[in-house]
Order: sequence, then structure tokens, then C-alpha cells
Amino acid sequence: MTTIETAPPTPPVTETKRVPGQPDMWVFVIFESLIFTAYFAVYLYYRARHEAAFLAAQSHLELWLGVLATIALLTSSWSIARCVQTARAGRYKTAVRDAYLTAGFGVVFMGLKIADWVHQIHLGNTFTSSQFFQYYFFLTAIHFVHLLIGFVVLGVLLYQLSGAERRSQEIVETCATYWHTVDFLWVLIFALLYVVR
Amino acid sequence: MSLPLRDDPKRELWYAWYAAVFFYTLYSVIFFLVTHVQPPGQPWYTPTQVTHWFAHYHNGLLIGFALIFALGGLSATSIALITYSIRRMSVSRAFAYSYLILYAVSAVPGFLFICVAMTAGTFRPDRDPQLQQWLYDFGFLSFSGTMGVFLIGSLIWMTAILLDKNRVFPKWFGYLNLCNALTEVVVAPSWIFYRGVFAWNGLIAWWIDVFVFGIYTGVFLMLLRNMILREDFGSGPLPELPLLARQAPATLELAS
Amino acid sequence: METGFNKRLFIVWIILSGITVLYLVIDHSAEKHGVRTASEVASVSAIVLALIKVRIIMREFMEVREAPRLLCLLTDGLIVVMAIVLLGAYLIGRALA
Amino acid sequence: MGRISGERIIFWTLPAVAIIWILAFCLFPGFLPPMSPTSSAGDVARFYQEHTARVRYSMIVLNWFCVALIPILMLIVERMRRMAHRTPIMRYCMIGVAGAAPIVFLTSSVFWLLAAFRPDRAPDLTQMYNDLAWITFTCGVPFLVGQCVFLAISIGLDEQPQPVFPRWVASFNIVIALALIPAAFAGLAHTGALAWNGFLSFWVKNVAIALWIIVMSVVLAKALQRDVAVAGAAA
Repeated sequence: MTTIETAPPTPPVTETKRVPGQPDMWVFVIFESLIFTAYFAVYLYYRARHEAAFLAAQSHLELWLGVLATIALLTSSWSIARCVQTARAGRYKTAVRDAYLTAGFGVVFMGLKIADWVHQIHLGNTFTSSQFFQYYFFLTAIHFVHLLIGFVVLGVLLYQLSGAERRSQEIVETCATYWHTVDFLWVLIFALLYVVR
Repeated sequence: MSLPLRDDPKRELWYAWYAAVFFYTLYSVIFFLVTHVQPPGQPWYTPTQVTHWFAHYHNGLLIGFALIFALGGLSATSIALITYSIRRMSVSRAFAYSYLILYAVSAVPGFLFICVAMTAGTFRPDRDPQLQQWLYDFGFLSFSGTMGVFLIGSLIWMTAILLDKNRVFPKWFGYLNLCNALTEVVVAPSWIFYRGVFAWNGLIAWWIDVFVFGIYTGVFLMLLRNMILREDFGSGPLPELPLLARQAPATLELAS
Repeated sequence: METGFNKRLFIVWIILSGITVLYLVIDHSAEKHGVRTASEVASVSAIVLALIKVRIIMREFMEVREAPRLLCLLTDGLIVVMAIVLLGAYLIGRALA
Repeated sequence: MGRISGERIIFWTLPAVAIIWILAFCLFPGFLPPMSPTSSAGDVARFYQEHTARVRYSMIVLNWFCVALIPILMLIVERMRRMAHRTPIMRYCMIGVAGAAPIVFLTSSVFWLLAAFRPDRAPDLTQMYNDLAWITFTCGVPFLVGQCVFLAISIGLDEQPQPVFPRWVASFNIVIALALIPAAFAGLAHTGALAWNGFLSFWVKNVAIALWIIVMSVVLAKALQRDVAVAGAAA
């Protein structure tokens, strides 16, 4: 807060600044990101210390599968961002369509993730087979749990949008914030597991 | 805020709160400093090393766990306070009762088994080292690996807070419950690994988890305190409780 | 007005997907005769690119751009902390290896 | 009246349960006198080989009925509803410990039954089960202590002309709690008063539990009677 008080006065803005969704959700976003940062740091540290073993195991991953999954999740994020804007504009039919699109791309991501797991398990890479795959399965699985919760959150969002008497823009934005968190956590996981050398 | 006074209408809440703080402090001191079971012993110890471990912490283990055996019942106070907090919310009582039962049950695998297993191991240092190792595993794994109650419990509390319209707890604490629930999941690999970051003393399965749990516990104790401070029972005499109170339950809204 | 907003989101999506595809190039660059090699440059740029993507998602998709200053500072601070911790863990690990 | 006669039924299960408990307690060959913590693994194994049947049958019965006290505890919790409290918090404390206490005893009966399940196994293993059973049985008092303390505080807070339970019941519960506490330290001694077969850890603790059940059932009966009278007056 002190930073704000000591900062030079900002030029007047035409529209009022507002926090998207419940400010409370941002506590989750920041706290959960910090927990993940801790997981990532542990992974990167051990990875850097045992580079050769990690590289060898990592070569089993299909980068293009990861890229596809990432783009699917980014697209779902894009859809829910549109959903927030259309809901704000009162175009609820379009908003509902965008919410379903979000869920759809989420399911595509889920399918790609499961395909990736099945592929790795067929190659003999499991949670216990090597250090790299410990982290791989751990990080993708804990993210998967977040994604599953994300579908519950989307359910809440659709419930909000479906009834004229509900339609709380705040809750819609809160749900979207959660979904974007799932998205950006995956962006990090993808870079760290698939690309980092 | 002075210590609970005789006439303080909130005294029973304060007794429970101080007892809860006392219990968590005692619990931390005993587990970290007296018995040295936190941070946990090494999962990769050979049977002989386990026997040495029991011998090394002999007195601390026996005295520390004896204190838990004597005072562990106080764990019910924080559960009762949280149950009460959920009762104050505009949600079904089912949430409150689920929380109460989940955590009442969790006491046995949550801290009683480790006390029994470690006491048994320390009790007979000359026991076959293979069996000592079994007791050691039983102690640590029952303690770390039974997180389901805490997972579901946190989710129940979270849902109640998010649905509540009385603002008993801030919404952000509801979301913090989700963070806590998700770190509980992460302990599960301790059933699989002897060493590394996912073992029962690992960086991820133990250190990060305990850190999050510590913050979570500190936060909810402070929030419970705020809840009690905000509680307004008035300062008048206790409601008259004729023997017919049951017929007129309106006089004691919350006692029902 | 509304179509303008949607165009902005579309451009953001294109940029984010573009960076994702860029990873294929980074990945390819860190190969010698088809053998994967450790590469500090590839790793650091992967982490930095990911953090840039996170910031874009926060600013644009999560609408932090239009939020009060405090939230902008908090989210930017979060990204700085992530950058320091991730790069720090990686580089310290390498130095100790 | 339906509610009160239901509570009477629960109350009158107590003598039946008590008789079953006493019989099972006497049937278990390791209680009278209590087994010694100093016995060698061979002696312990021989004990289970010689008394296999009695250990099994007595512990099966105790395993069945150890949770039978929970309904009685809930009768006490129901009486607490009428105490002059502003919140239900003391009842929640009681419910919180009421379930855990019998489960602790249930666990010890499982260890005893395991010890007797394969009496011919390696004596060391039988001895370990025996240790686990006795330590769980003897040291597992935290929830019983909690019960007494919570009840004592509840009665202390029940400030009304005609309290639900008389004042002295609070003091009585504190005395019982103090009598139970030494048993928690049974792990520290193989011989003497603190050992699991010693004066404090075995005799004082178990007599205290028996006394608590007897006294509380008498007090509870009176409280129930008063409720019947009140309900009759109201009708």
C-alpha cells in the first residue's frame, strides 16, 4: 500500500479502475502461484544438477503434443476472456456459447494430456521410472487436478449465466480468473518440462 | 482483549480459542523439539539405523508422546470452534457436522498412531531391527500419509465459506482452503518413495506442505479470534433457562 | 467498440500461440546432429518466454491492465519473484553440478 | 413422550453393556492380573499359545461393544443442550472426543486379536503386537481426559438456579481426569506404578473409568428423571 501512497499522482483516467472478479480470488492466484514456484524451483535445481539423466528421459516427450495441448488451453482461455466481455455487454447467449467453447477446449487439452500419459506409460516411463518422470507426472497430475476443479468452476459460471435472476458479473469474472490461472500455470509447466534443456 | 472474565458472555469461545492455540503450540514444540519426529526421520534408514534412531531420541520420544497422550484431547477445541464458525454461516448444518465428524475421526490416524508406534519402538530397544523398522514406517506413514480427511475437511470448509452470506470468514480464506487442500494431495507420493523430494521427508512432500499448512493454521487461528471478537451476544445476564427451555427454543437461538 | 475488444483478444491469442510455436525453434536449436544437448541459452529463454506469456495472460486475459495499481504491482511482483526463483534455482543448480 | 422414552431405552442399555464389559474383561486372561511388560518374547508367545481361545473370544466381544458407550455419551451431550451456555461449542468439543475414545480401544483390541490370530508365528512379532495393544490400551487416554475436562468446564459454565448437573460433578470429573493422566506415561516404565501393569497405569486408570461410568450414569439418570417430570408438568 505504501508504494501507492508515495507514487507520483497518476494522470486522471476516464474509466474507474476495478479489480476483475472478487479480489479474494487473487489471494488464491498469488498464493497458488507461489506454491507452484516452489515446486518448479525444486525441479529446476535438481534438473540442473543431474542434467544428463534428465535430458535422456526428457527426449521421450513429444514436444508437438505439448505445443498442441498448450494452444488448446490458450484457446480455452481466450474463449473465457471473450465470455467475460460478452457477459459484461449483456449478450448472455454469446457468453454461454463462449463458456461451452472454453469447456470444449479444456476437454481437448485433457484428451491430449491423457494421450501423452498413455504414450509415456507404454514407453515404460512411469512415476517411479526416473527422476525426470517423477516431476513430469507430479506436475502434470497436480495441474490436472486444478483443471478438474476448473470444470466445476465452469459449471458455476454456466449456472450464473443461465438464470436471468443470477448473472453476477463478479462471479463470472472470478471463475474466469481461476481458469486463466490454470492456463498460465500450464504455460510454465509446459516450458519447464518440455523445453528447458 | 483481556483474559476471559467470569462475566464475559464470550468466555466459552475464548476458553476454546486459548485451548486451541495452546494445543497447536504444544503440538509443534513436542513434534519438532521434544520427539524430533518433525522434520521426519530418513525413510531410507536400514533396520540397524532405525534402531539407533530410536535409541538416540529415546527420552524425547517417550516423554513427548506421553504428553500428547495426556493432552491430545484438546485438539477437539479448534475443531469445535471451526464447527461453530460454520454453524454461524448461512449454509446447511450438514457442513458443520461433516467438518466435526471428519476432524474428530482424523485425530486417531492424524496423531495417535504415530504416538503408539513410536512409543512401542522406543519401549523395547532390543527388539528385532526389522520390526523396529516396521514400527518406524507405521509411525511416519500413518502420520503423513492419511491426508484424505484434511483434504475433504478443507473442501467442506471452503464450500461453506464461499456460500456463506453472513461474512463469518472472508472469501479469500475460502480460497486459501483450496490451496491447503491441494497441498494435502501432494503428500501421497510418500507411500511410494524412500528418498528424493517426494519421500515422507522430501522437499515437496514435506517441507513445502508443512510450510503451507503452518501459514494456513496461523491464518485460521487469527480469523477465529476475529470472529469471536466480532460476535455480539450483548453484555446482559445469561438468558434465563427455565426447565421448559426446550419448549421455547427461541430464547437461545444458537444453542439448538 | 465490442468488435474492437474482440480483435485485441484475438491478437493476444495469436501472440501467445506464436510464442508457443517458437518453442519448437528453440528446441530444434539445442540439438547437435539430432542429439539433444543441455543448453543454458535454450533453458533461460524458455523460462523467460514462459514468464512473458504469463504476464500477457494476466494483463490481457485476466484484465489486470484495467485493474487498480495495487493489483498491477502485485502481479508484476509475482512475476519478478517467479523469475528470480526459477532462474536462480536453475543457475545455482548448474553452478553446483 | 416419544423422545424421553427413547432416551430411557438408550440409558438402560448401559447396565447390559456394563455386564458384558465386565464379563469380557474377566474372560481376557491378560487383565487379572495384567500382563507384565518385562516378560520375554518367548513368555508372551507362550501366553498367546496357551490362552488363544480366551484372548480371541474376550476381545471379539470387547471389539463389538467398546463403542456401545457412545449413545450414553450422546445422552450427556443432549443434557448439555439445556445448560446455560450461549454457544453449542462445549457440545461440539464433547462430540469431537466421544467418537475417538472408543476407536482407540477398538484399535487395541485389533492388536490383541492379531497377536492371537497366529500364535505359532515368530515370538518377536507376537510380542510387538502385544506391546502395541497394551500401549494403545493404556496410553490411549487423551480423549477420555478431554471428555472429563470438557464436561467439567461445561458444568462450571452452567450458571443457573437449577443446573443440569450438580456442581460437584465438575470437581468429580477433574479428579477422574487427573487419575487418568498418569497412564499416558506408561511408556516410560517397565516396572513400578507407572508401568502398564502398575498401580497408577492399570488399577487407578481402569477403576477411574469404571467409577466415572457409575457416577455419571447415576447423575444422568437424575437429570433424565427431571426431564420426565418437566415434560409431565408441561403436558
